Formats: sequence, structure tokens, C-alpha cells
Amino acid sequence: MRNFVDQLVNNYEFLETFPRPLLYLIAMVAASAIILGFIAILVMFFVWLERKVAGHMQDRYGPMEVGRHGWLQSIADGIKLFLKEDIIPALADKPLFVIAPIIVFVGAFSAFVVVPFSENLIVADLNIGIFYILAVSSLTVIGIIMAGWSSNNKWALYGAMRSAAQIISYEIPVGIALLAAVLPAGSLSMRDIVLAQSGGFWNWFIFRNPPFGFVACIIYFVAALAEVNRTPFDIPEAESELVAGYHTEYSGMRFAFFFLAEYANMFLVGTIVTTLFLGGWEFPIFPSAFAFLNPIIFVLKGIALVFVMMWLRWTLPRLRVDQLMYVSWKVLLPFAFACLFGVSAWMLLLHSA
Amino acid sequence: MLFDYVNVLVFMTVGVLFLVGSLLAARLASRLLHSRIHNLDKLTNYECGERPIGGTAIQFNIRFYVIALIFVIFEVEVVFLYPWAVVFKDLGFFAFVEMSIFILILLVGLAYVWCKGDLEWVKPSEISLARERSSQEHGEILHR
Amino acid sequence: MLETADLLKEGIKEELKSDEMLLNMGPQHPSTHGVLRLVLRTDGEVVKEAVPHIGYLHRCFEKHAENVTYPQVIPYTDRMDYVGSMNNALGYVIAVEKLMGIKVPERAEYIRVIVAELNRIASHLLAFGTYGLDIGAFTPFMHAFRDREKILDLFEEASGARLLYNYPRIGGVAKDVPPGWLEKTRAFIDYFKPKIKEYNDLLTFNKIFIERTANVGVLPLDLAISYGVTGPNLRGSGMKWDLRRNDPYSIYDRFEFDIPVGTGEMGTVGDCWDRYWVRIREMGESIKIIRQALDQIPAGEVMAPEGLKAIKPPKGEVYVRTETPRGELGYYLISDGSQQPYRLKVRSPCFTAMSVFHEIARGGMIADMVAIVGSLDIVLGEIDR
Amino acid sequence: MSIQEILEKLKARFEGISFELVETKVDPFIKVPAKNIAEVAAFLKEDESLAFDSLMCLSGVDYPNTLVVVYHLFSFKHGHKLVLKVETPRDNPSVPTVENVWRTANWHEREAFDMFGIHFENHSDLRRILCPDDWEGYPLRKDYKTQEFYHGIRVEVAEPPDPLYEAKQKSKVDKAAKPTGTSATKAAKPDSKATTEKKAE
Amino acid sequence: MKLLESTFRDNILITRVDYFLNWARLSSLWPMLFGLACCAIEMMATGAARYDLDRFGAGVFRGTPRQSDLMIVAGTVTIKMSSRLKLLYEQMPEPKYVISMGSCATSGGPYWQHGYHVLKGVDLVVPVDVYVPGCPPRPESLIEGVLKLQEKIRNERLLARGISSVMAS
Repeated sequence: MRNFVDQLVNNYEFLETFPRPLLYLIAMVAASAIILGFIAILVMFFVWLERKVAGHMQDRYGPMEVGRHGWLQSIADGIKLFLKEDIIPALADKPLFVIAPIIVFVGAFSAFVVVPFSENLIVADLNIGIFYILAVSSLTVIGIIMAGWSSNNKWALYGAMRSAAQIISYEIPVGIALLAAVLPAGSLSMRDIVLAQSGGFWNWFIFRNPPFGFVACIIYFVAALAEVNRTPFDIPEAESELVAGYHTEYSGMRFAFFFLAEYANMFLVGTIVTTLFLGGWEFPIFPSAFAFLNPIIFVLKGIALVFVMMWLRWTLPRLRVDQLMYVSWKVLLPFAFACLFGVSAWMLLLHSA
Repeated sequence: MLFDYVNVLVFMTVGVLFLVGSLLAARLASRLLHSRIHNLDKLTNYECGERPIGGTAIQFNIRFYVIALIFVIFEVEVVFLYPWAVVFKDLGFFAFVEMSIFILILLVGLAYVWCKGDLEWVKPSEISLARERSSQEHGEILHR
Repeated sequence: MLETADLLKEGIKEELKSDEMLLNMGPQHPSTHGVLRLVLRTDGEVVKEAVPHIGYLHRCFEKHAENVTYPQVIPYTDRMDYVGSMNNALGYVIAVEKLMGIKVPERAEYIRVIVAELNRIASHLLAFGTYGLDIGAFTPFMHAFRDREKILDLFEEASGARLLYNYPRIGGVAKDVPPGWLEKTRAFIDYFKPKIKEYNDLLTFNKIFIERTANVGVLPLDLAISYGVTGPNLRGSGMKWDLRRNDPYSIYDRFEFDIPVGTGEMGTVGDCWDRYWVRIREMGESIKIIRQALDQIPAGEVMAPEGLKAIKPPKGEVYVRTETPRGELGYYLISDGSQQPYRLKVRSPCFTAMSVFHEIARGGMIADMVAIVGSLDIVLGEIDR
Repeated sequence: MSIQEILEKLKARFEGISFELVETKVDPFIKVPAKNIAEVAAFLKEDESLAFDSLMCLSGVDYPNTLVVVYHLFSFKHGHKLVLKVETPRDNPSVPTVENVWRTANWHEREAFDMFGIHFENHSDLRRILCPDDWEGYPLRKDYKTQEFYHGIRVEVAEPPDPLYEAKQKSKVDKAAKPTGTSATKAAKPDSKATTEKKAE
Repeated sequence: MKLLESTFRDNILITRVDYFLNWARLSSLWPMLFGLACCAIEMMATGAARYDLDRFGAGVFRGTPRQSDLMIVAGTVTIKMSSRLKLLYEQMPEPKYVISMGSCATSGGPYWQHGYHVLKGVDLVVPVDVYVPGCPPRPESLIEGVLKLQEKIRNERLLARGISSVMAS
């Protein structure tokens, strides 16, 4: 980003007059606005896609009448939620109640800083990329607990407590499964990880050091499902048990942001899996030939993974809280450690040989 | 370096501003469109159609504290693993042995906690306790 | 040494026991199958005490039965258990015929059995669909309703209505089935037989579903008998008891079918999974009955001559019970010789199934409450009458 | 085991209690005095040869001068049925509970209390089960009058739209007109017009 | 003041914006899960595969009143349930609509004469927008009821009314 602005400055002279930091600031605000708009549009698309996928999986059509094949449906939902009167219950803890959706959304949105859409199409290529995402994505759980506790509603309280338990126990398998991608790449920055996987799909990390890379990807995907509260781990907002989980008392625009944050989180998980295990913006066969397509390929891979999440949601039933803890501590964690040993041992053999 | 982190800060502030802006706009729009009659029923908490009974701000059970402790231990371990993982390619076999000892110690901790039964979200004894009491109670009623 | 540790732990547990929360799983809840209110006393996730409150759909059926004539009661019996209304009306009609000693023509008997068994399949399909919905899987619900719509088409052709039919009448059946209806029923059965296997793959043997329902809400057999639980819930607890076989009414003794019983394949005998599995296998049995009934159905009249005249049964009382999809539905009819029943008491299977709820729900978690209510397959219209 | 043999066994077991067998058209039944229904029920359940372990149905019935509680019993082991009837006076009907013999009686007795007002002694928690707790009157009694309002919500339909209303009015008017001449008809006519207007608006 | 007020209410711009807002609100009516009796089974059949309610954007059945803007009263409302129904109606955010599905909800249905515990019509408790006849109404008639409600929303003048009230105050 910085050299992009410097290069811009020296071929337009009149920009010289403005102080350099101001230019950087404007560039940054423009970049985040673009990303924000892109995420908003993508979430609208996902809401529509989810209802159509659910419909066709259940032998029915899904939204049809609101514009051709219902493509205007999510826009109508958005505007309707915008116009709804949002009620703050009398006994609710007002400041927390208002801040909660903001924290949840910021947690999901600010992780897109390091997502590499293509070689140089990245907002800020932090050298601690993955670590930053791990840190920021645990912000959402703070927002959820605030939402659950502040709305003074028993169902919301249960939703919040369950989501706290869930994300605490799935943070560790996520951390260790990501190591399996960091070890061969030798760097935390997302761009370097993708560059380490360049050259055809056979040296993607999912196929690197054969059994463990693949298992680590599966562990990460399952644990990320729990981080994002998607079925079969959607117990914080279980429709059939807790009525509507932590956002029971939310209505109108506030509820829309929980919705927005959930789908933004899903896309974030999709992008992380693509960057770390599926070769980021690389075209599978001849990456160099299709370099111009990179951002589109990257987003397509993300959407494909989000489609898999939706597919899971409409087939699998829901786990119970104690089974959820069992899966995390007694199944995912041991396998994650095994993967760690496997990958590091495999790399040792490769190097020493 | 500073440039990148300012970028992150700007990202977050833009997110927050966008949210606060649209929330205020939504509040303004709904105030314009609908009359502001907020009777008491609208503001009571939703509890499946009933008036809420009993308090909600209760002290949640202590299961949390144990799970949180175990989480902190393992999270610290993960933090130590990352720098090691980054430079593992250049280090040799020695680093691998070093780290596996470190991990094995923690795995012993995990095994201990596992056998002690602190990993279950709901202690099995609590469930069986409640069930025994129920079978005793209904046992008495049946034979009385 | 070990005991003192446990005692120590017990001691610690007492002081640190967090206080309990009173929770309303109230009349309007996505998975209480209607307007049932459960007041739960919970400590964290474990439910210490679950007290069901009913009466939110009390529509005074027995008061209506005393103020309308005999044939006019049939629409009200349909609206009691609105998911298995053919079987309800069948029970009432058999009671009046037994009191008046009417001989129902053969063809009407066979049509009644076919229609009752189709209604049993439709009711079990709804139970299967909503149970999947409670546990969190949406798609089985839609597939179950897609097949249930085919049965409702058959009912619409025979009786003119989709859900509440008023089709069995005192002395026979409202009108004969239209031509080609029997072939359509046979076609439906052949279409539906492999579908049960599809449901099994989709939900029954799904690992998460088994994990959520096995060993949950275990109903011991002595408790079930003492609380008067009947039907699939009783058979789920391991008792081979089906009124169609053990206390046969109308012409059920002419058909060959066996009674599925809960054997605790996936957990203990009498848990939620067993009750669910009994219902799924019962659909297969109902298909067998319909197939045999379709082969043996004779031609002829569908309404006994007494049925066309005014219904005035002699003084006296009768208790008749039939096997509805939810259990043993009993009609205790007292007539004083006039055109209106003097007293009609209905013994509803869901009423007794719900009365045992607080026994088996104790010690479960909130997610188990939903699983237990779903496995009992209750209909509030029948509990509150 | 037919009902006569069961009656003999009961008479043998309880000398002091007067049992009365009534042969009706379809289901014969045995009358039992109210105060010792509990022992009879316990005996019927424990006795090996009878073994009535399932109470099929417990119903209250409102006869012109007494309230009757009817017990339909069934034995899974032997497969035979039995009907017991217990009579109680209408003013303060009370019957000992059989809850601890058959657990299902708990809810059935609560329903009988709710509908007929029959008080069951030492029942674990005798409350209304179907109607709201502060509902006036016992609905299934023959002489039951619905309350006009319940918490401000109209319960009874003020003026039921009766399709035969015109016919009855006309026939009443003709009868009234014949013996007392025209004055009655004039009085009657505005009345029926008034009701039609009220119904119209 | 009168002139100013009238110019704002009916000019082209306001009605166009009103039309657009109404289009958004009517094409995403989220019904509340409020099934009481037999009509609830027909409501489920309407939401299921053959008569898919989701085609009209009304397929998202929300459990809580806070996020739903359409209450389909499907079934008999008894006296004991009427106070709960009133509380649930109050808890719904402002642009809320009620469809009284089935003759039980509309006027007590087959239980009007001897039903001492049945509420004779849900409009004694909550204002109703669309009455759907039938016992139980067929899924097609429920969908027709939803379409009738959409027609009603299309002709509403929320923005104009809001502006005139602002101008008036």
C-alpha cells in the first residue's frame, strides 16, 4: 500500500502539495471503504445464496417473487430491517446492549486487513498475518457474551454462556492446526504463505507432507465452524432450543449487524482456508498463465468453502453442549497435536534426506 | 511497520463509524416512520409469551473457571509454538526434540485433567446425581 | 482414601452450588409442538425440575359433546388430535356402533382400515419431520412433508378435506372412494416403501442424531405402565402391546403384521431413540396392512341402513379404545336414550404421555428437554381437549 | 375372569363393604362406597389373580342428584377389564385419591376436580389442570353458567346469532296476536325490528 | 402551515419513496412461529416443499417476536392463551401485522357456541389486518392471505404520515 501511494505521488505532481501522511490516511480510508462495500455486497449475496441452497436442498424453490429468482430478496430484507423500530428492553443493560453488535462486527471485519486477494492486492501485509487473525477473531466472542448478558433474557444468557464455552474450547485446535501451514511456509505473513505454495495445485499445503497437511486442514475447518457458530455447532443461536440464542432481544438494524457479522466471519474462515491450505490466489494448473484472474479465483475459492458450510448446515443436526466440549478436547486436540508432530517430523526427514 | 498498524486502526475505526452511522440513521428513520409509543409490555423481556419469572442475573456455575484455566494453559503453549514454527525450517533436529519435550509435558497435563473428569462440560456426577434422586424419589412413591 | 476425596468434593460442591434459575419454556416456543408450557428449574445446563403446564388449548370438547347430536360430534373428534383425525373419528364411531349394535358393511370396514393406516403413516411422517427439526436438521422435515402431501391428496379425493376429514360416519363411511382411488393408494405404497430407507440414511443412523437421542429421557417399563403411557411410547420401553393385535377392534384381526418394540439398540431400552425407531418401523407395518386390505377389499355398500336414520342409541354406557398413532384413545360414552350423548369422556394418550414427562426429564439438559418432548410426539389439541 | 368372579373375590376379601353389581346394556359395573375406594383399589392391584396394574380411564360424571367417579381398570397380565363406580353427594363431593396405586390418577383426578369440583382427599397437588386457576365454577356440571368476563376479556357471546331466531319470533308473535288482538302484535313488531337492526349493525 | 404540509404529503418524490419502502417491507415479511392448533399443521404445510411460502420472501419463521413483523394466529385462541397472545403482540417491533388464520381465530369457529374457554375471535385482543377463512384453511388460501396483506402494505403511506406528523408537531 505504501509504495503504491508513493508511486502514485511521483507521477501526479499536484499531489506533492499535500502532506504525505494525509495521503496515506486517505488511501487507507479508501481501502477500508472498498473492502467494507465488498464485504457488504458479498454478505447480501450469501444471504440470498443460503436461502436458495436451502430451498433447492429441500425440494422447494426458495425466494422467487422478489425480483428474478429472488435476487432482490436480501436487499429487501436489509431495507426492511433498516426501517424496523429497534427496541431496547427496559431491564437491559443499555450501553452493553448497544455496543455488542459493533464489537462483533468489528471483530469479524478487521480481520480482512491481512487477507491477500492477490499478489499486491492486500490492504496491509502484516508480517504476523495469521497470528493477527487469531487474535482479532476472538473479539467476536466478547461481543456475543456482552449481547447475551446485557439483554437480561434467560435464553440470551444461555446462548452467551454456550458460545463462550464453545469458542474457548475451539481456539486451541485452531491455533495448532494453523501451525501445520506455518511450519512448511516458514513465515507468518499471509502473502509469503501463499507464495510458498505457488506452482500448481500439487504443492498446496493441503497435499504437502501427505497425511498430516490434509488432516490439519480438516481439523481447522471443523474448529473454524465452531468459531463461527455454524451447524453442527450452532448451539449459541439454536433456533429449536434457545428460541434465537444470544440475539433473542435484538430487533431491527442491530439484529442485521449480527447477521452481517456471521456471514462476514464465514467468508473470513473461507479465505483463511484458501490462503493456508488451498494455494490462495493461485490457479490450480498453470498459475503463471492465469495471473490476471487471481482476485477472482481467490474469491471463488472462498465462496466454494462458504457453500460447503451452507451444505453442512442443512444436512446435519445440532450437537449438545457437553458433546461439543467432548469433540474439541478429546478428539480435535489430540489429533491436532499428532498433526503437529507429524508435520515437523516429516519436514525433518525431507530436509535431512 | 508503523504504517501497517495505523492501517489496522483506520480499518477498525471505519468499521465502527459505519456501524454507528447506520444505527443512528436507522433510529432516525424509525422515529420518523413510527409513533414512539413504548408501553411497558413492549419493553418487558421476551420469555416465550410469559411474564418473566425469577431473576436472570444469576451467578453461573463454577464449571467455567476450570475450563478457562485449562484454556489459558494451552493458549500460552500455542503462543510459544508460533515463533518456533516460523524458524523451524532452518533449525535442525535439536529444535524438534526440544519442542516435543515441551509439548509432551503439556500433554501429560491434558491427560491428567482428562482422567480427573474436569473436561466434561457438565460433570457426569451432576447428571447421575439428579437421576439417582429422581429414581429414589419415584421409587419411594411407587412402593409406598 | 478415595471416599474422603469424594466427601471433600461433595462438601465443596455444597457451598459453591450456584443458585438455580427458573426458566419458562413457554406456550410460544419453537419446539414445544404447540402451546405447552414447561417451567424448568435449572442449575447451569442441568435441569433439576421440569413441570409441564397444560390447558392453553382447552377447547371444551366434552361440553360440546353433551350439546350436539351424535353425528355432529364427529367434526369435534377430528379437531382433537388434528394430526391423526381419521383414527379419532374411527374410535368414536366404533363406540356408538357397539352401543347400538350396528353391523357395518364389509367394504366400509376395509375402507376405514386403509384410511386409518394411511393417516397413521401421515402422522408418523409429521412426528419424524418435527423431531428432526427439534434436533436441528431441517431437511428431513421438508422431505417428510413432501411425501405427506401425497397422502393428503389421497384423502382429499376420498373425503374432500386435507387435514380434518369427517369421513368415518356412524354405520360406515361418508361416501365410497372414487374409482381409481385404490390403484392410486397402491401406487403410493410402492412409491413410499423405499422412501423409509432414505429417511433412515438421512436422520435415523446419523451419528449426531444418535448421540443426541440415545440414553436420553429413559422411560422404565414399570413407570410407563403406572403412568398409563401407551402406544409407541410404551412399545419403545420394550412392551409388545398393540391394541390392533392384543385387543382387536373392527377387522384388524384379519391382517398379518408384527409389532415393532424398542430393544435399546443405540442406548438403553426406552430412550428417545427407541421411541423414534418404533414409529419409523411402524410405518413399514402400516404399509403391510394397507397392502393386504387392498387385496381383500370386496365391492358393495358403504353405509349400514341404520346409519341413515336418526341415531338414537338405547340407554347404557360403553368404553371403547382404539390404537391411534399416539397410543390408546378411549371413548367412555354414556347415553340416556336421547339424540345427544349424556356424557362423552375421552382418555387421551398424549395426556398420560405428558404426565410422565417430569419423571424422565429430571437430570437432563435443556437440549434434552426438546429431545424428550419431541420423542413423546404429543399433540396439544388432544392433551387439552 | 368374568365380573361375577371378581365380585365374589371382593366380597370375600372385604366383608364390611357393600358391593353392588349392576348389569347394564354393554359394560356392567360394580358400585363401591366412597370412603374405602383406596383399599379396594390397592387390593385390586396387589392381588395376584386380579393384577389390575393399569387404570385405563378415570372420569367424573354429573347425574341429576349425585356426582359419580368411574374407574376403568385393565390387567396386562390376565387381559380382563373392570368398571368401578363411586358416588358422592353434589354439595361437597369428596373421594379418597388412588394416586399412589396408579400414578396416572394424579392428572386424571386433577381434571375431574377441574371439571366437576370433586375434591380428592390427600391428593399430592389438587389444582385446576385445564382451566386457568382463577376460573369460576366447574364447567362440565349440567347447571354451569359461563362467567361474563374473565380479566376484562368477553367470554360469553352476548347475543348468539341464532338462524331460527326470526322463525321463533314470528311464531311467538302469531300466538300472541291471536288471543289478545292487535296491541300485542304492535308491541311485538318493533321488538323484532329492533333485534334485526341490532344484528344488522 | 396547511399549504406547506400538503405540498410535502402528496408530491411525486414522497410517494415514490413510500412505494419503494413499502416494496421492501412487503417482500420480506418474517412471520412469527405462533402455531396453536390444527391451522399450525397447515401453516407448516404452507412453509414446506409443495406450497413454499419462502417464494414470497415470507419463509423465514423467526422464533422471537422481536425479529418478526407478521404474526399468523394459526389456531384456536383460548382465554388462558389470550393474555400471552397480547403480550407477544406488544413485544413485536413497530410495523407489525396480524393474519387471523382459520375460523377459530377469526370468530371462535366451531367452538363459538359451547366453548366457554374459547376466545370468540382474536380481534377482541389484537388488531387484525387480514382474516383467512377456512377450518383449516388450505395452504393456497393462507398464501392468498399473505398476498392480500402485501397488497395492503403496498398502499400504506408511512413516510407521508410520518412527515406530516413531524410538520404538525
